[in-house]
Amino acid sequence: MDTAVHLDGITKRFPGVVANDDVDLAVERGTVHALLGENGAGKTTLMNVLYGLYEPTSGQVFVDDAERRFDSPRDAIDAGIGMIHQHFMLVDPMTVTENITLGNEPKKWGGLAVDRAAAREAVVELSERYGFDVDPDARIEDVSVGEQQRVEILKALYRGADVLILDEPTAVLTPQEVEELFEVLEELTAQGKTIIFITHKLGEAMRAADEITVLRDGRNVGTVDAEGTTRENLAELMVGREVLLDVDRPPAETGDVVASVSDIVVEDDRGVRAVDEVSLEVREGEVFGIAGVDGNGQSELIEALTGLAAPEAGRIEFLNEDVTDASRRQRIESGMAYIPEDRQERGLVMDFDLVENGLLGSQHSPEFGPNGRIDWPATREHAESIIEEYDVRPPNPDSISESLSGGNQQKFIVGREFSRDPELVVAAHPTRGVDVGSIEFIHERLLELRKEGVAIVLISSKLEEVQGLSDRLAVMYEGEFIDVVDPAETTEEELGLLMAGERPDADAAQRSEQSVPQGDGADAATGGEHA
Amino acid sequence: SGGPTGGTDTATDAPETGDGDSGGDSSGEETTTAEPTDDGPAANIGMVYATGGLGDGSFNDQAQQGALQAEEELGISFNEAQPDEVSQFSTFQQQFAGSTDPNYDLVCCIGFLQADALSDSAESYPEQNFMLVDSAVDAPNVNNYVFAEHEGSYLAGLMASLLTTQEFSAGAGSTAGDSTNVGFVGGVESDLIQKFEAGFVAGVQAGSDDVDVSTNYTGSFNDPAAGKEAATAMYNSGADIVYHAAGNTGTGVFQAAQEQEKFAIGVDRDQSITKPSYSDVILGSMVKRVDTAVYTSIQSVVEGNFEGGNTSELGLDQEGVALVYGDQLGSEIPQDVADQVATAREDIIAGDIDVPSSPQ
Amino acid sequence: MNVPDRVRAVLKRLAGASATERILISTAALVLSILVGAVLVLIAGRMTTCTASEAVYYFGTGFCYDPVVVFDRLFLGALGDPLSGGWSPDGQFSVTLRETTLLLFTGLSVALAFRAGIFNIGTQGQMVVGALATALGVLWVSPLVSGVVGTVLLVPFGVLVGAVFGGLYGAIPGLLKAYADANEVITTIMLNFIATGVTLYLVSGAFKDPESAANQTVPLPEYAQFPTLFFGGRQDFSLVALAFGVVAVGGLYYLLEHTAFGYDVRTSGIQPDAAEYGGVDAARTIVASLTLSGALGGIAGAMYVMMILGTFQTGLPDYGFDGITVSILAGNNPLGVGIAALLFGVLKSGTTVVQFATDVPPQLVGVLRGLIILFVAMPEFFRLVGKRVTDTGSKVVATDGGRPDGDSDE
Amino acid sequence: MSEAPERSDAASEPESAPESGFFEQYSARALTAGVTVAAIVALLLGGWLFPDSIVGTFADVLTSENTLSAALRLSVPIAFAALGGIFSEKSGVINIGLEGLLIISAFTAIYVTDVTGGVWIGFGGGILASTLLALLFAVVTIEFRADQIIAGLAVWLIALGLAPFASQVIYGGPNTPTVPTPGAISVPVLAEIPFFGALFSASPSVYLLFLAVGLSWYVFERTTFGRWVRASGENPKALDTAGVSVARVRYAAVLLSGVLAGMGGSALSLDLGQFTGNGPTMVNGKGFIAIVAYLFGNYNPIGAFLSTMLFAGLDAMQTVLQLQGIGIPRQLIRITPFVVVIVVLALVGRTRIPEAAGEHYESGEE
Ligand SMILES: Nc1ncnc2c1ncn2[C@@H]1O[C@H](COP(=O)(O)OP(=O)(O)OP(=O)(O)O)[C@@H](O)[C@H]1O
Ligand SMILES: Nc1ncnc2c1ncn2[C@@H]1O[C@H](COP(=O)(O)OP(=O)(O)OP(=O)(O)O)[C@@H](O)[C@H]1O
Ligand SMILES: [Mg+2]
Ligand SMILES: [Mg+2]
Repeated sequence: MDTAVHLDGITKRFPGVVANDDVDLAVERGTVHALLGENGAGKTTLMNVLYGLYEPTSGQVFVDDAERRFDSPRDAIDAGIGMIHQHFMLVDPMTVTENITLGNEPKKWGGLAVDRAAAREAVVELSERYGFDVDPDARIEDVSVGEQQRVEILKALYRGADVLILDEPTAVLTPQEVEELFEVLEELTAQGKTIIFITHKLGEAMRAADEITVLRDGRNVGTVDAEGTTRENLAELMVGREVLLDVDRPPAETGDVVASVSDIVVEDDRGVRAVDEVSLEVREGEVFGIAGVDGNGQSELIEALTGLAAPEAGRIEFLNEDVTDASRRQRIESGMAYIPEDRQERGLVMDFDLVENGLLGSQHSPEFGPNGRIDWPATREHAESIIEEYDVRPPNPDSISESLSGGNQQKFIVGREFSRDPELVVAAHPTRGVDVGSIEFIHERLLELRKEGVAIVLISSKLEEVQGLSDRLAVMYEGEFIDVVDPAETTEEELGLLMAGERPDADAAQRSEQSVPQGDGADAATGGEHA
Repeated sequence: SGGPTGGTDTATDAPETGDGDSGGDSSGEETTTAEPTDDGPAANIGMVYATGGLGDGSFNDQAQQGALQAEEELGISFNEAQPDEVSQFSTFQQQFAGSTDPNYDLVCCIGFLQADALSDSAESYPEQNFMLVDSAVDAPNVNNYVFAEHEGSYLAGLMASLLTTQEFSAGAGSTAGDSTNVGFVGGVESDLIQKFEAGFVAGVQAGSDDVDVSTNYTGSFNDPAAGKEAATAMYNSGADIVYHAAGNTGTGVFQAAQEQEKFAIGVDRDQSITKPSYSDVILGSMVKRVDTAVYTSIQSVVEGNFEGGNTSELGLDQEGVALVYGDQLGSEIPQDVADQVATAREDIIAGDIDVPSSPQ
Repeated sequence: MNVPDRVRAVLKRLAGASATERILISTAALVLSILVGAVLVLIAGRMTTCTASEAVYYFGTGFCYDPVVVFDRLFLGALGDPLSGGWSPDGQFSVTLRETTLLLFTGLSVALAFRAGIFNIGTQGQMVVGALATALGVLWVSPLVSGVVGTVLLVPFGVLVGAVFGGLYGAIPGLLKAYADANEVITTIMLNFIATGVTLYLVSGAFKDPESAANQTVPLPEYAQFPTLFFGGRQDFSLVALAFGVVAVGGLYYLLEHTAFGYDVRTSGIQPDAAEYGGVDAARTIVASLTLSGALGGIAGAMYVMMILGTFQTGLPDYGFDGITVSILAGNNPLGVGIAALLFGVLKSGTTVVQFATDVPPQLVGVLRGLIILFVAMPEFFRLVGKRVTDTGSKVVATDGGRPDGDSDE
Repeated sequence: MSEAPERSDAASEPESAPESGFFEQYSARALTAGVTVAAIVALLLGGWLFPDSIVGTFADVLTSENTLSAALRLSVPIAFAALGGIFSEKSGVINIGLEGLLIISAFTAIYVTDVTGGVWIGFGGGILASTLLALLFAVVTIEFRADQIIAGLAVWLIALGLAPFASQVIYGGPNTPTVPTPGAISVPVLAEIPFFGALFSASPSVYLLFLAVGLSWYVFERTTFGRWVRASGENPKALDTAGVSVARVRYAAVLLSGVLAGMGGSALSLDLGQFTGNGPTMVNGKGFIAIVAYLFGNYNPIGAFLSTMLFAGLDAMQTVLQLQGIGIPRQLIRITPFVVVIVVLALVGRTRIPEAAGEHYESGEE
């Protein structure tokens, strides 16, 4: 076996951060090599160095045993390296063929025109060779995420890549698509290609890789054979300590219905029905969880609930009032708190400091803004108390939100929303990008609120989280609740199947239609695409 | 090639000029290159032009002409200001009036828009002499010059009317005998320009009852492209002579005439001379002797007999306005037309023809 | 064109820069523009001819124009020559203040819209509409009152009328943007043309002063104009109007920084998604800020009519466009607008002094204005220069001391 | 207007060509185009039935060959600038300095023609001046990360000052003297065709415009450069990681916008033989209208050209309508083109702009 890629002592510094610290890595030709590590461990940075996007602060890159210096991706491409980024590098309004050939278009008439026929031909030929299923003439914006990923892979192959780097390729895929991807990877290695893929999912690494390298805090903390390792072993390497994430959840004591959604239809910005007649009810002291692969309508559903999107049809009630047409502000003022999915787009004004951000949503509340004025001293105190209570670091209310790390931004948002004395909390991925300590803290606070009788709608793509926290759990697939289950009595595998759109058997469907699984012997919540 | 030339203090270089048809013969908006004599210039004159600036080939350039003539013949020196906003009129008037180095003997205010500013300035600087063109301010230190543009325009209309009803060709243009309309292109709608229009229309009607006038205002005195489109549209709809009172917008009228092989009539100056490249389509020009007004008032200052408080109305009689035939085409104008025009002129002067000064 | 996004990005960058950095950059931009302008003057001075005695000599070469004189006239002239002894308040200095007053309002108008993430190019049109409305409104009620009482009543009334009509005209692009998604850059440009056309129509027709040859309304009675205190009024400047302007600066600052509405505006200006999340009604904020922006433009029009011209006449100066440059230089900060308006007031007023006192074409000042904006737009350039300067500085220290960092005894 | 929907497809073809974004705006555009066509048909029909009515006058004006040739003449500077704007903005650099590029080239073209005596040398000179100014803009926005909108505004202001300044220095006034103009070229036979003959009897700049529109379309649809420009404006990172330098593509696109706008500006002044530099100069907002045109044309060169023709056609019509004395005050007829743009914009609403337009891109930036 020969080494396809060898990184030797790579260090990459950013101002204030050492992203990679003297990392060595050797990848054998024709194998799949997984790169494992927590958020921010430096995986992407390392691969960007290999792909010529970053110049390493120090260290060497060897490809096929020859030292290389890549000044740009072009050099890396020429050396046979292809990279599929975490965020796809595709041009949405262009076709599959145009994207695959971008930068290397076949030409005719002495370079005066793109040879479109030849380009299409090449794409068809390539996808047949590797057994890919892509439509060469479709626009990127019209095809599924899985297909976009295959386009990315084809793009690399089209450029003659021998080494393929995939950055978290499975994050956006359904379990079935993940499986398909792994089959593609097998096919590729069988044809002699070398694969490096980044993940933080232990199972995937063990399932698909031949070798696994674990990065922690920018350092290589070990390369192991996938065959001869265990999950526990990898987890410890990754985190540097033992991990246990078990939520202690007392049984719910549910009360009156706080919010209910009936037969709601929401269209996304392309006019597609993202939420198709969904109904739900959530009661005081109850956590209603919604699980699903990203992009199945969860976002649109909660946007409609929280007043950020106008539903096409259906009805939303909050505290026994019809709020279907109520403005966002009315909903905030009547006690709806919302931890948004995208904290940097929605949750915080990135250029504002924490004092100003603490006011977001309460700017018209008499507490901070009597007669339309803003009481800055009171606002500052408010921000300070959030900072203190939620351990936001640095503990400086004057710091600009942008300068905070993701986890601290999230803690601040959570603190702000919880401090509203809400009747309902809608929490979307409340712990995404947050470190373990803070995750526990946020979970505790959620459960405390639940205990105080607050109704909670929780969305998360982390199964353990929704499963661990919810009293009832709906699985959303293609805009519908495919089922509503009792999380305590459902296995991870069952949930995985549901998330992939495998409908529950007839009995279960029956059950879900009539008496819906209940958190605590309370009554109906609706599960239903049937309506 | 530029920069200072000559080695001695007295060596005066002729200012570099643009082509003759840029109108101005000055190298800058301000010229102080009068032949210096030991005791300085005969008088210092301040010129405040109308917005639109020099190089319009008509109004402002004509005013500058008077100053240049005075510079040459009377040995005065003048300084120029080209305001581009109405609110700058008073600023410049007062700058000149308040200046002590040099002390300006006369400030010439060109254009009716200066009237309001001038009534204040004249009051603020009672010792300063002013002259105003195209409007009248009632103040003891201001001499006003207004023109009977409608009278001159009447003659232009008469000529156009007579020529368009006959087969006539000269230079680059020709008229079709069967055409029954002529055109008028104005700048911005205003009483003054409507005076031109009214006279022109009256003249056209005097020539023949059957001839119509199509009118277009471009909304600007400095938009040759619009002038060209307006005139082209007129020529295309059968007009074969277009008269303009639109400042530099008129350049576009001439160009349209040349392209369509028709005729145009200039305004303010003899434009067949100031815009020689169009002399083959310019039948004549309704000149307005702003230069004379400027020159005369400067002369009165130099000679020490500026009185102020007067308003001179300059019509055909005073040669304040006139229809001059084109430099190149003039000689080809049929004699009977020229005769009729000459007769009409006499009649107007004699008061036998009453030319309306606003559209009916 | 996603101007709003653009504006947001600008604001983001500007907000990132500290106030000191902004001031440094603005100053550097000004200085650099003057240097480039000086070079331009010299080049132009080589392209014309003049007598040897009139020429100035730099670097052994003769030039017809002297940049030193030009900038001396531009700045000192605009201030009424404070160094020459004979300074009087109603000289050129009051012209400067007069221009400043107008620019305050148009600058604030643009700045407010900018803060809301809207590029209001239509301040000019809003000013024109406000000006005509003021003239007609005041003329309409002026027979009812007179004298000092008339002034006390009519001036605020005129300002109010200007504000209302300017505001209504500003609301049009606001509504079009909020409810029809029409790009405000385009609609406001078009509305400028329309304002000019319609006012010309009205003032050359129905509302024309029959006494005047110009397209203007009947002049306002003296008592319906801004009173001239201290400054003699020869240059049509009123301290009262300037005071209005200063109050507007303070007021807008307060509005933006200390009110919930201001918070809404600023939030939707830099991050509309977050604003929406925070309960800000995007459409209403757009309409409200453009209306308010238009009102400020309308007030500028009212000032023009009631302070400068005493009547409405077609062909208003470009204060609205100048407001854009004022606002950009000020980083869209109301307090900054105060300073930037004064600077551009100096430039505008100095232009006439330059024209009067030198041979240099006054359009030079227009070029300077463009250069200032260009340099303000590229803070990166100055940061780079700044960094280079400080870098070499620290290197020198290192070689001198030869000591590792942190081990210093300073 | 029941015929609108049937006709909308045909009419919207040029604009909804491969570029058009999502369905929603496609339909809005189609609707507007349909309504326009329907209105025109109704007008023509009305004019044919009642030739003496006001409708008849409109119909006359509309079908006049002169209106078409006037519209073509008026289109030239706007359409060239719009093409330039498309290149620049599609590459991700919003160029609102088009107005400035037109101004500087309009002046330089006259100046160079005046000095050299060659109209075509002047034409080249104008293009060169505009391209240099575009280069300054490119350096400032691409190299120094200046904000594109503000830098574009600066380009406009600089040119707005510089051209009259130079004219003043050189000619003593903001307006230049008159120089010779290139004569019209008439294609034999074709020029005789009723109405459409106007297309074949026009100034060389009109033919150049046809050529530029066709070439621009070709570049976007068929060449690698065109694709790179699109990618650079939609997802620069995709282009970068494909090994093409985004900065280079953007430089090329901005310079090209300088060349095209330069052709427009030179044509504008040379067709009149004079540059007038008072107030907003002879360019007088044409650069801004160009922006409207390409936005409405959805960044498609042909769409932009047709939008320009719509605007210029209205402008041509207002000139002619003034002559007809139809009872509407002239001052109001003159503003119809602007009103129509607003109405159209309100109907069509938002244009899908290139995803990355306005954003600075730094290679290797995370
Ligand atoms: N361009 C940059 N400038 C400054 N810091 C950076 C830059 N890119 C990455 N970093 C920092 O380097 C560290 C490693 O980041 P990297 O993206 O490589 O992590 P990762 O392992 O890929 O994380 P994730 O699993 O979240 O994708 C982080 O602290 C990050 O903030
Ligand atoms: N691109 C960047 N440029 C500048 N600073 C950065 C960048 N990325 C991260 N940082 C800074 O580096 C620090 C660590 O950032 P990072 O996002 O990796 O935090 P983290 O380890 O994920 O924190 P948390 O666990 O709270 O999410 C933060 O202070 C952040 O402000
Ligand atoms: Mg990563
Ligand atoms: Mg993190």
